[in-house]
Amino acid sequence: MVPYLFMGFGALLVATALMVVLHRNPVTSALFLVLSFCSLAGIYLLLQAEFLGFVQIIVYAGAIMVLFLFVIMYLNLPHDVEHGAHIALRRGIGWMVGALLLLFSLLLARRGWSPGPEAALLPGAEHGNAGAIGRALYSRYLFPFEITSMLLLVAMVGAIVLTKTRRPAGEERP
Amino acid sequence: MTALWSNAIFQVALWATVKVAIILGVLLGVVTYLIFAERKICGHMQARTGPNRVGPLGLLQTPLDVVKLLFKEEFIPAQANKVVFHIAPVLAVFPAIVTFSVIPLGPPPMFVVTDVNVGLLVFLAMSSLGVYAITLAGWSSNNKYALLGGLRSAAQMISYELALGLSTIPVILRAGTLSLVGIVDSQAGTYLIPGTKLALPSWGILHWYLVLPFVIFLVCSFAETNRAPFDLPEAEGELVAGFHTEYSSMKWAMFFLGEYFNMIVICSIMITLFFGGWHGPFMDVLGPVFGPLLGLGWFLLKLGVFLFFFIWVRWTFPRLRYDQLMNFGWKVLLPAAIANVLIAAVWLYWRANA
Amino acid sequence: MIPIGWTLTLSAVLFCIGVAGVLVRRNALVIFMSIELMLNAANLAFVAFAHQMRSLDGQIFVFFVMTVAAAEVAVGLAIIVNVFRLRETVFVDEINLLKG
Amino acid sequence: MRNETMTLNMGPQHPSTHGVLRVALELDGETIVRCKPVIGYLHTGMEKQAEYKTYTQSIPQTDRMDYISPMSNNLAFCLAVEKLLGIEPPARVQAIRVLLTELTRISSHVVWMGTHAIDLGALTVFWYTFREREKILSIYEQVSGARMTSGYFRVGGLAMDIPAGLLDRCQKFVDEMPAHIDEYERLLTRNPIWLARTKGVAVVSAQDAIAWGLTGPVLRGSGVNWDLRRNEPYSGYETYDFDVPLGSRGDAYDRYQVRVQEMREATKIAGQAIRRIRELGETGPYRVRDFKYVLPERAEVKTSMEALIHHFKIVAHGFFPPVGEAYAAVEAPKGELGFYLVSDGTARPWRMKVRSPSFINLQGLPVMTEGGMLADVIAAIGSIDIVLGEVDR
Repeated sequence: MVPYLFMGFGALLVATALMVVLHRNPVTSALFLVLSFCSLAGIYLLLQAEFLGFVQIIVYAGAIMVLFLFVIMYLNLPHDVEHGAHIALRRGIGWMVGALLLLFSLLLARRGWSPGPEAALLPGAEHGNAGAIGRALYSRYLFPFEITSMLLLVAMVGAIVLTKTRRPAGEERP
Repeated sequence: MTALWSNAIFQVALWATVKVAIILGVLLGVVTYLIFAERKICGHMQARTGPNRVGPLGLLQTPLDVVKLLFKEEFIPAQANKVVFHIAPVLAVFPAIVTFSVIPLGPPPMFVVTDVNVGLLVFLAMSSLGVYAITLAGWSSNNKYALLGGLRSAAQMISYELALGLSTIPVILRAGTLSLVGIVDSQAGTYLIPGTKLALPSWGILHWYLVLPFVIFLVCSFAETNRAPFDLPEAEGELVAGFHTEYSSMKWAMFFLGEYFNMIVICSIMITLFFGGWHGPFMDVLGPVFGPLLGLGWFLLKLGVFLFFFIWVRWTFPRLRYDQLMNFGWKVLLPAAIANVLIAAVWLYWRANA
Repeated sequence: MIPIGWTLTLSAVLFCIGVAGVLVRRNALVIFMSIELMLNAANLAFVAFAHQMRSLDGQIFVFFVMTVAAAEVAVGLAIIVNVFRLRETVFVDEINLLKG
Repeated sequence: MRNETMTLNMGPQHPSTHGVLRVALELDGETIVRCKPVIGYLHTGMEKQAEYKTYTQSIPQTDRMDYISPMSNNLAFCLAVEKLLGIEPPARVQAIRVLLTELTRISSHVVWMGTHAIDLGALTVFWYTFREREKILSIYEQVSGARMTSGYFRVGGLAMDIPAGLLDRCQKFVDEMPAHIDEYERLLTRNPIWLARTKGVAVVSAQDAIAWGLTGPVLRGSGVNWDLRRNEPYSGYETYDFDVPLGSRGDAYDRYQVRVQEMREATKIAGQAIRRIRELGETGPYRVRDFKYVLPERAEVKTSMEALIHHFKIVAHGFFPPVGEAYAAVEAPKGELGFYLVSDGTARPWRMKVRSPSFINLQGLPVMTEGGMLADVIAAIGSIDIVLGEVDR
């Protein structure tokens, strides 16, 4: 059952990821990206990472991609119009680089991997791994965790400063 | 053949399918009559009677409205993005229905489709997907009113989701689990008010540090379901019909259905988190068969009360303005929710160690 | 049980699609989305290894990557919006001057 | 920098423009940069048509201008013609006119209140206010036979005497109305969302209001103490006891308050008018006895040869006012409603010009909305209280 589901999600993931790159309308690209994130969440579920699976949907599909869509709609972008020799050349090079990279990584993947130290179960699997992740985050990874909160704060301030339209002094938003 | 029947996975899948089918069927019926109830209640609030012509007491009004909508002509704007235009109404209904799979409608295992150990996250994930329906509907219609409605809703739902998510954290802290079944279990039984002999049901709302989260959750749930006083995405006074201006026939009805599905879902979650879910008195008296049924009954009763409250509010309040709505969400609800998380965490820690 | 080779292969394919997207597309927003694809490919590998090693550390890394991605998207989109206001385009070929 | 404004056409088909008003808006996000009302979608040419009708024939036309308050329109027109003719109707007629126009004021204000509340999302007020409007429409029906387009006033008096039992009915309404106004106020006046939506919204200063010629509750909401009923009394208003409610900040909420208080004052005036009519007789003279301009009564036509001739002449040709011009204005529910008539001595006016309050008040819309939010346009249009029939005439 699980391998079939994995194959299904994997095929969906690859297909939608390809559509993200291939489709000319940025809104459609973004929608396919949402779909691919959702199938990725499915794969996380199969890999016993329920917490990450749903956080993936909440963060990526619920927040990041909505932001993307918001920006695309706000800018009201036209379709990509792609023509001209140098674009064709670059596109060819792009696909070739991608294909070479794929070949290389597949060769690496064929080498077979040692399974690593065996444990019967993922820690905390019986109660769901949210608790286990939380404990790890607040103990071993506390410092990085706090750093990311700083990062988010900086990003938030940065985004606001960047997009704030300058108004003449003294004029306030009604 | 017998091997298939005794296969554990197959049995789980079979039962899940049966439950899903029952819930879907019941839900559609409930929504139909929820619309009827809304029209009746608002009628009586407005010094009139509401639908009373079709069928006895007007009971056939909404089913026949559905039939009418099915047969109405569908209009698709020429410049619309056809594919997205078709997908958006589906997205309006789908997340709400998915959420139902994790809500404990009665005592498990009978009345729960599946007990996911991150059930609350499922709800949050699905409610965050709900934004797409409205945003995409607004964008794909190629209509300025619809676009404004879509953009408004994207901003509104993202903003209020933060406070919504934060307001559930004290509940999680108290229950110690993300599973909705677990959260309901943590509200079983009664507790004595310290210093008195008065016993109260151990419902979330009856703990002082969960009152503010409940209020925040309630306010945010109005925003999440896009109902008055937060119905800005479809504010008919300003944006004609907002994001569904260009929709007609059954596609329009899907948005309508979605709104009511969402209303039922969010009320169910509210009951689950703060009002003890299916817990209620007299359940242990009735024995193993009728007890759980009574639990379902309690759940439905609470649901009815909340749905009535939603309808009541809608027909009473004016609509907020967009900037006021955003200010309220970011400058009032969000800080209050954060402060409350801290207070609840400190209190629970202190009580656990005291 | 899913063999780790499958997951890693999937991750590699996803990453390469992302790379190709960055190289092929001219729309800065789509390039951004392709970068997200690559990040997610890395995430998938992390989760796969966490599953294989029976350890949560990989999942925690994914958590951090998501945070970084969120921060990156917020700032990145703000920059794109600013560039668009200035140049009325988001095509990277046309944004090749340092001068605004 | 790129010009990031977006043009939004609000109307002419839009639920909140109270008819077929079109507002061309230039938006920066949701902030209004420029607001331009575009009118003319309901143009009926009433002013021009009046040149081809006898004076009496124009009365039904005036009903259709501000169709929410027909009696006030009739009164303004009749006053203008009476001024032209130099006649004044008897005191009893004036009291009846005052009673009916004050009821009209209430009717207009309840319609305004219901629709304004609907625009701002409070859907229920509408049903309560229309309950009372219904009662007033029934009173119209009782006096004139029509509910909306009453056409009850005539030059020199009324079309017919008030029917028996009308005064009791009006008295009952006047007695009940204050409680109903309390009921509306309970839904809105202290509602925080209503305050947020109307306080400080669509502000127009007293100077601006005067400069743009705004009248009625819009002017008084800005704190300018001007009411034609008191400043230039007509129909004996100087003998009634009433207050003129005033606002101070000139925002939508002040205009709301002014109208609510005006409803209470109108109820008061209507009560006084009923008492006065009772004193002057529940039946009695309802027209000027001047057969040159006003139809004689039916009974007289059947007994007096002279009356029959006058009746025939007025019905066949209309009456012939002296050469000259006259302007008469009333304080209609929406503001100063004036009729300017020029007579060349024939049975038809040479020119008729209407100074309609909705049209003039609509000019204030850009002042009120520019710099505000999109949603404030709705609040502004609602708080001006326009009727497109009157804007376009």
